[in-house]
Amino acid sequence: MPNDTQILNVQGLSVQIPVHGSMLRPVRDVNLEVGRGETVAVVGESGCGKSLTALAIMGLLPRQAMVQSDALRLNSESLAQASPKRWRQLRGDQIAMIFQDPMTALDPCYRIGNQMCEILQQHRKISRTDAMARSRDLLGKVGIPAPEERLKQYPHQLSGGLRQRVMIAMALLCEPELIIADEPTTALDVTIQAQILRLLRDIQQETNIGLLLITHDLGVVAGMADRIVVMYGGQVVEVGTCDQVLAQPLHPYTEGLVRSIPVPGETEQGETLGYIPGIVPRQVGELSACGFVDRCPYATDICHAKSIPMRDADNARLMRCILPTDGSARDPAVWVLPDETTAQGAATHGSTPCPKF
Amino acid sequence: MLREGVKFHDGTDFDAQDVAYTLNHVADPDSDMKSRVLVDWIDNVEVVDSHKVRIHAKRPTPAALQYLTGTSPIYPSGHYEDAPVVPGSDGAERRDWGAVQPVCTGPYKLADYVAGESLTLEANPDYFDGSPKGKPSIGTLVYKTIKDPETQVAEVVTGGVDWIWGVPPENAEMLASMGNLTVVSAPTMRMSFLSLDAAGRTGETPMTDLKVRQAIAHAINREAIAENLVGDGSMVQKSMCAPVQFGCDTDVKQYAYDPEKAKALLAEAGYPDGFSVPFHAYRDRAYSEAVLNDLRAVGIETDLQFLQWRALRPKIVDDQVQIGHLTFGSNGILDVSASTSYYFEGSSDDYARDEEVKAWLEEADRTTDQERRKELYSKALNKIADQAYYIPLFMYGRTYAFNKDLDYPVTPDEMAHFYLAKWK
Amino acid sequence: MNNMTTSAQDGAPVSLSPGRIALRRAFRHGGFWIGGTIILAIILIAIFAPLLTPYDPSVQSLSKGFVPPVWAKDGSWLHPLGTDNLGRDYLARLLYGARISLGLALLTVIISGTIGTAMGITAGYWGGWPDMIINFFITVRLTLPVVLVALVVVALIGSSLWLLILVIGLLLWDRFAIVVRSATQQLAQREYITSARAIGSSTPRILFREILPNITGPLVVVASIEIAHAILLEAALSFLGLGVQPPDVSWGLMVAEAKAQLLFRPWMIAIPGAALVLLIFAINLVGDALRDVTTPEGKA
Amino acid sequence: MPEVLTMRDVTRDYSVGSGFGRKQTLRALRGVNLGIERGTTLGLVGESGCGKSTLAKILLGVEAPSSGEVLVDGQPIQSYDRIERAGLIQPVFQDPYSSLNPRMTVEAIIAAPMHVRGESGRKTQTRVRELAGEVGLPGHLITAYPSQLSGGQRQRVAIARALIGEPEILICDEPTSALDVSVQSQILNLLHNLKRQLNLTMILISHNLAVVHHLADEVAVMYLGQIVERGPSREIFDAARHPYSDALLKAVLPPRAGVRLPKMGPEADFPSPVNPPSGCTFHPRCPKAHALCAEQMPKLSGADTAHSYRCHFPNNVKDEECPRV
Amino acid sequence: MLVYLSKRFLMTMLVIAVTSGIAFLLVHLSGDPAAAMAGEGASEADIEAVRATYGFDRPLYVQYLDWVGRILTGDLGRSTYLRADVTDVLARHVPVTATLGLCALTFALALSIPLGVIAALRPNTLIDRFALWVAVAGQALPSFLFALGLMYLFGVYFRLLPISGNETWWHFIMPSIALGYYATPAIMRLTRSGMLDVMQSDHVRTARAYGLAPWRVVVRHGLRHAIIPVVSLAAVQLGFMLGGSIVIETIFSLKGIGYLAWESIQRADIEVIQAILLVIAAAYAVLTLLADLLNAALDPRIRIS
Repeated sequence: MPNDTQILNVQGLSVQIPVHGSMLRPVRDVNLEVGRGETVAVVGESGCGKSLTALAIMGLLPRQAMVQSDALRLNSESLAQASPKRWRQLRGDQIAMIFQDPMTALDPCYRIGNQMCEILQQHRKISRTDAMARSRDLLGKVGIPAPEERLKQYPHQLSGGLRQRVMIAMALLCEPELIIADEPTTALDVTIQAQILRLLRDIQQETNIGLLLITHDLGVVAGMADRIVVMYGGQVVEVGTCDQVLAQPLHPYTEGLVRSIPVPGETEQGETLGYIPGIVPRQVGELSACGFVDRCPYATDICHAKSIPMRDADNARLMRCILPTDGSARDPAVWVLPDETTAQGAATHGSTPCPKF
Repeated sequence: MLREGVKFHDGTDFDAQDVAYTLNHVADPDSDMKSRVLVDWIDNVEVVDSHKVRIHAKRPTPAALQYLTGTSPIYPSGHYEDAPVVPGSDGAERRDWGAVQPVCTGPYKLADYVAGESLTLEANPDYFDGSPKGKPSIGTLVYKTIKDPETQVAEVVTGGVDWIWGVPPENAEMLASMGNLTVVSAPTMRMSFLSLDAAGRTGETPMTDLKVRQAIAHAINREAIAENLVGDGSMVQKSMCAPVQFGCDTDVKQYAYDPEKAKALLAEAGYPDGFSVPFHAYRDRAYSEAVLNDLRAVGIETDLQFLQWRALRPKIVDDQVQIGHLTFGSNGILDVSASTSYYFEGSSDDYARDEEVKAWLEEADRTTDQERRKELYSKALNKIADQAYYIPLFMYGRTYAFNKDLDYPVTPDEMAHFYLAKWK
Repeated sequence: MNNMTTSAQDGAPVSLSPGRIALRRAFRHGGFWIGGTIILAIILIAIFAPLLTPYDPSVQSLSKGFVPPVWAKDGSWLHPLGTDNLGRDYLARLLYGARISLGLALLTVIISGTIGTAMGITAGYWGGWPDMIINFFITVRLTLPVVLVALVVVALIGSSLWLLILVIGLLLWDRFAIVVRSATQQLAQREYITSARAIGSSTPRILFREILPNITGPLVVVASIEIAHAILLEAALSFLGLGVQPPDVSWGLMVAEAKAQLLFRPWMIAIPGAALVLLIFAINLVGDALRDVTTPEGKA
Repeated sequence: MPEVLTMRDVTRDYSVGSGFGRKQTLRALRGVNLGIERGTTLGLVGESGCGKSTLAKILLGVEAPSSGEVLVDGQPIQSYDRIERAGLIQPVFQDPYSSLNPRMTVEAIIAAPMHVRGESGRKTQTRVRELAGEVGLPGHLITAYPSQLSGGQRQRVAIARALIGEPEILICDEPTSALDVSVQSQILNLLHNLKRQLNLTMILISHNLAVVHHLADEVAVMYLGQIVERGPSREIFDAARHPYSDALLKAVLPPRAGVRLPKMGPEADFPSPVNPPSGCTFHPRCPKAHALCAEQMPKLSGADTAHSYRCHFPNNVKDEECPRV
Repeated sequence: MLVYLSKRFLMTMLVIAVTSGIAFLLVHLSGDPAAAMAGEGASEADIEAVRATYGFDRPLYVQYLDWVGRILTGDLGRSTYLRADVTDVLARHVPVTATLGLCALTFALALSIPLGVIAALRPNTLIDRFALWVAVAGQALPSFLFALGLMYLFGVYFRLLPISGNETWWHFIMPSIALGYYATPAIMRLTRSGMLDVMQSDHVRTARAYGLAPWRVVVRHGLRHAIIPVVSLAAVQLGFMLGGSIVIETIFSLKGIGYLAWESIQRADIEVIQAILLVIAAAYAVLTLLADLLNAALDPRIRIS
C-alpha cells in the first residue's frame, strides 16, 4: 500500500505491564498499517493483545504500562515522542474510538447533546448552538429518528443499538481520519449487530476514513474487513486480505479457528467440530519458542527451539510459521480430535516448558 | 420581726405579707418543694403587722429557725401568679412554680439566667444598709457550667474563668505552684457513709448480723481514705452526722481500723472465709474503690454496682441495696434533725428500721428543750454507732482554685458566698 | 492478565482454596504483618498478664498514690509505669486492661456479627418482604445515636460488664447487616446459587455452604472495623464514667480515670491512650490488609 | 414418543420498579406452550429480553410460573419435591465463572447433587472421578478450585455436576457464549456425544443460531415472551415462516470468504417488555407489516403439525395456506 | 417523583414512630423515674406525690400515648429540671449542635475529598500511601483523646483558642476539628475507591479517548460520579455527629444537644432525653432524605426513568 494513502503505521509495538512482581508482555512487536478508506480487522481470542494494541495506538494505556515502538505514525506525524497535550489534541479529532459496550461508554450523568458538544468544543472553536446543530445532523446521519429530542435525553433512556449509533456519531464529530472500533457489536443482539455493522461500513466508505476493527468474531470480519491481521499471544501471526485468510488460512492458529466454527448449511448437525487444544499461555518473558507451539498439531522440534519470525508468503501475505507459504502441508483432519485428547492437552499442558521470565 | 427598709430587686418593699405569702406557698404539699423536711412542719403563716409574722407549726419544731434559713427565699406577694400552666397527667393542668424567675432582696440580683448553662448576677445597689452580709464589692458575677472538671481546671489555669471549686485534691499543690492561682481547701458538711441493710429489707443477709456490720466497720481504713484520697479539708466522720450540726454527738463508739479483728468478727458470725455481696455506689468511684479494697482484704468480695443517682435511688426505695455507699449534705442545715433523723425515722432510705432510735429521734425533733434534744440525739447516735447500722466514713473536703487577685473567704458549708469576695 | 490459570499450568497436585490464597497474600502484605504482630503481642500480653507483673491490678496502697513512671523524676523500677491515685501499679493495670478491652470487643462483635449476618443474609437472599422489614430495622437502628442510647441504657440500668457487652453488641450490628445484605444480594444473582437450587439443595445448605463461605471476606473486614468500633465505644462510655466498672479495668477506663491528671501528670493519660491508639491502629491495618486481599480491585 | 416435558400456557410476570417508585408489570412469558419428546434436543432462540432465561428458571423449578402449568413425565412439576425434581432436570449455565462456587473443590462441586440426596459414600467418590473423565477433565484437577480452571474446564465441571444425578432433561442456557470459539467447539462436541450416549432430552437456549443448528433437532423461536415459530431444525433453517426467524437467520455471519453483510435487518429496536406493541408484537420491526398486524395478534398456525408459527403474512407458505385467509 | 417523595415521607414517619417508641421504652427501662426525681431526702409519700403529679402511676402504654399525643400537637413536654418547655430548651441547644455539625462536616469534606481524589489519581504512590496512613492513623485516635490533646495544645499550652463555651466562632474551631476529623478517613476512603472505580470506567475512557482536558475528565466525568455515594455517607456522618457530639460537647462545654443529653441523663430529665432521641432520629431521617434528593439531582438515572 503506497505511503501517501497510509493513515496509520505502527512498527514494532510492544507493551509491558508489571503485575505482582513479574512483567507481562501482552503485546509483542506488532506491525500494523491502515490506509485511507480501508478496513483492517485485528482478530484474535481473548488475551491475544488486540484490545491493548488499540489502546496503545490511542495512547490510553494505564500509567504503569510501558509502551515501546519503532514507529507509531499517524498521517506521517510520529507519535512515539508526542507530548500528552498533542495526544489529547489528536484523540477525538484525528483518531476516534468506538467501544464495546455502548451501555457504559457514555457518561450517564449528562445529556447526549451535552456530551457531543463537549467533545466538539474541545477540538474546535465553535459556538454551542453550532455544536448542537452539528451533533443533531450527525445523529440524523447515523439513522437516529427524532435527533432533536435525543440530544436532550440521557444515555439510559436509549436502547443499546441507539447508544452505539450515538457513539458512532460522536466518533464522526470532528471528521477523524481513523476510527478504531473495539468489538463494536459484541454487546448487541444479533439483529442489531447487522444494522450497526452496515452503518459503520457505509459511513466508512462514504467518508473514506480508515477503520481499524478489533474483534474476535470471524463472521463480523468476513462481512467488514478488507485486510485481516490475526493475533495470538500478543503477536501478529498472519496478515492478508480478508478473502485470502478466510479461504486459505496459513497460520495453524487461524486454520484451527476457522475449523472450529460451525456454519449452518456447511457443517452437518452433530458433526464433530475441530478445535484448538490447550489454553492461551500467560504472556511473560521473552519467547524461546513459537508462541503457539503448545497447541499446534503441526509442531516440530524447530518450533520448540526458537521463536519464529514473520515472513512473506504468496500474494503479499505475511505469516509467522515454518510451514510452506503456499498453504500446502495442511490437513483439516488434524483439528478433529477425540475429546479425550482435550483432557490430555490440558493435562500435559502444565508439563511443557512455559516461557519463563 | 422583720427588718425594715429592705427592698426587693424589683423595687417593691419587703414586708410581712410577702413572708406569709411565700411560706404558705412552699408549705403547701403541691408546691413542688423538693426538701419536704424543711417545710413540713409549717401549718400556716399569719401576718401580725406589716413587719411581723407568726408561724404556726404542726408540732414543736426546735430546728425551725435552721429550717427557715434553708427553705426558700422570700418572694414578693403574688410572685407565683406568674408560674406557667403546664399539662399534668390525664389532661389535668398543673403549675410549674419553680419556673418563675426569682425576685429577691439579696446583695446580688439576677441579670440573666439560662437554665443549665449560665447565670449572671449584678450587684444590688439598693441592698439594705447594715446587712450582716455587707455591701457586695464585685459588680458582676457570671456563673458558667463547665461539665468536665479537666476543662474547668484548664479554664482557670488559662484565666478563662476566675474561680472554680471541686478541684481534684491531688492537683491542688500543682495548681498552687502555677503562681497565678490561690488554692484553698475547706471542710464541708457532706458526709460519706455506708448504709448497711441491718433491717433485712433485702432479705436475710449477712448484714442483719451485728458482728458482720462491726467487722465491716473495723475493716475500713477511714483515716487513710480521708487523708490520702479525699485530701485537704476532709476528715474522718465519727458519727452519723456532721460535727458542726446541733446535736451531733461525736463521742460515740469508734471502730478502729483493724483487719484482724474484722476477720475474727466475721469468723464469729459464721463467715470465716468471708462472703460476697453487691455493693451500690453513685458518687466518686475512687473512694468506693478504696472501701472495696479494704473489704476485700478481710474476705468480703463485692460486686460493685456503680450507678447514676437516677438509677440507684429507685433501688434504695425498692429494698434492693444491701450495702450502699452514700453521701448526704443536709442542705447546709446545722441541725441533726436534717440528717440523722432523715435516715432513721423509717423513711424509704432507712435501712436500720430501729423503733427505739426512731422514737428518740422523733421526740428530739419535736422537743424545744435543747438539752433534752441533745440527750435524745446522743442516745440515738450512740445506738446507731453501737449497732453499726450505718458506718460513717469521712466528711468531704472541697478545694477551691481562684485568681490570685481575688480575695475570697472560703466557708465550710458547701456554699459560695461571693458577696464576701473582692478584687485585691 | 491470565493469571487465573497459573496453578493449573503448574499442575500443582495440592490445590489452595481461595481462603488459603487470600491468607497467603495477606502474609505478603506489609500492613498485615505490622498490624498482626502488634495485635498478637497485645493478645499475648493479655493472656500472660499474671506472668508479666508481680502486682495485682486492683490492690491499692493509698499512701503510695501517684508514683511517677520510671523515666520521670522520682520514678523507680519498682513501678515502671508508676501508680494511679489509689496506689495501684499502672503497668499491671495496663496489662490486665488489655484483657477487658479485647475480650469485650470480641464478645460484642460475636453478638453483633451474629445478629447482623443473620439479618443481612435473610434480607439479601429472600428479598421482598423480609428485605423490606429488615431494611426498616436497619434504618431505625441508624436513626438511634449509638453513644446516646448506650448511655441512657447504662445510666438507667447500671453498668455491669455483661450489660455493657450486650448493649454494645445490640447496637453495632448495622454495618454487618448492610454489608452482608448487599454481598448476599450480589451472590444470590450468581448462577451457582441458582445451580445449588436446581440440584435440590435445601435452603440451609445454600445459606451455609454456598453463601456464607463466600461472604467471609467482607465479613472479616467488617468484623475488624467493628472490633475497633467497640473498643472505641467502650472507651467513650468509660470516658463519661459509664463503661467498665472496677475492679475490672479497661484501657478506656484508665484514660477516663487519668483525664483529671491531663495538665499535671500527662503520662497517666498518655500511657493507656497510646496503648488504645496502637491497638486500634493495628486492627485498622489488619482490616485494611484484609480488604486488600479479599477484594480483587483493592490493590489497583 | 411421549412428551417428557410439557408447558401449558405458561405466563410469568415480574414487578419492576421504575426509578422513583411506581411499580410496573413486566410480562416475561406470555402464554408459552411447549412440548418436548424424550431424547430430542430443542433449540430455543431469541434475543436478550425475549424470556429465554425466565423459561429456563421455570423449568428448573427455581421460579414458579404466574399462571399455566409445567408437566414433567405427565406430572405437574410442583408434585415433585426438590430432590426428585433435581433428579429429573439439571442445568448448565452460561457463565462458567459464576456458576461454580469458588469456595468448593471441583470434586465437591460435582458431588454436590449426591450430597444433597444424602449419598456421599465411596461410590459417589468413584462416580465423580469417572464422570470427570467422561467430560474430559484431567484427573489431577479434581482437587482444584474453580479459580484454577480455564473457562472450558469450568464448563466441563458444570456439565459433570448436571449429569451425576442422571437427569432426564438437561437445560443448557447459553452454554458456550462465554467461551472463546476454539473452546466452544469442544463443549459442543462434548454435549453432542453425551446427548447421543445418554439419550438425553436437552433444551438448548442460545442466541447463536450456528450453535443451535449444530445441536438441535427442533427449534423454537421466541420473541417478547412468546414462541413465534416452532418446527424441526432443518425446516426452520431452510424455510422459516416467521419474518423474525428470517431476520435472525439472515443476521448469521459465517466466517467465510466472500460473505457480505445482510441487506437489511429489522429497523426499529427491540421493544420494552413492559409496554409491548399492540397486535403482533413484532410489527414495528417487521418489513412485511400491514395495518392488520398492528391491530390483531396472529393466531397460532399449524398447531397440529410439527411446524407451527404466529404470523399473518408468513414466508415460504403458499397463499392458500396463509392463516389470514 | 411525587409518588416517590410521598412514599419516602411515609417511610420516614414510620421510622420516627418506631424510634419514638424505642426512645420512650429506653427512658422508662428502669421503671419509675419518680424516686429519682423526688431527690434526696424524699419520703415515700413525697415520691408518691411526684408519681401522681407526673402521671408515672399510669400504665406505660397510656403514658406513651399521652406523650405521642402531645408531640403531635407540637408539645415536646416539659423539663422537670430546667423548668422550661423542652421545645424552648431544644431551640436553644439545637443551633449550637447544628453549627458544630456543619463546621465539622465542612472540615471533614474539605480535607477528605481533595485527599481522596489525589490518592485515587495516583494509586500506590507516596501521596496515596500518605493519605491511607492518615486514614488509618486518624481512625485509631479516639475523639476524646484527640479533643483533650487539642485542648492541651492550643488551649493551655499555646493559648490560641478559647477552651470552653460557644460564644464566638473561635469557640467552634477545636470542637469542629475534633468532631470532624473522625469522619475524614471514611469519606476519604469512599472518595478514593469511588474515584478509582470511576476512573477505570468505560465512560471515563471514552472521555479520554475523545481528548477532553484532564480536569474535565477528573471533575466532570469522574468526581461527579464518585461524589454520589459520598453525599449519602456525608449525610450519615452528619447524623452520627449529631448523636456523637456528646463527648466533644462535654469536653469543650459546648451547650449543644449532646451536652444537654448527657446532663439530662444525669438529671433524670426524662422528657428532655426522649425529645432529644426523637429530634436526632428525625434529623437523621431528614438528612438521609435530603441526601437522596441530592443524589437524584446528581444522577439522572435515579431522576428520570
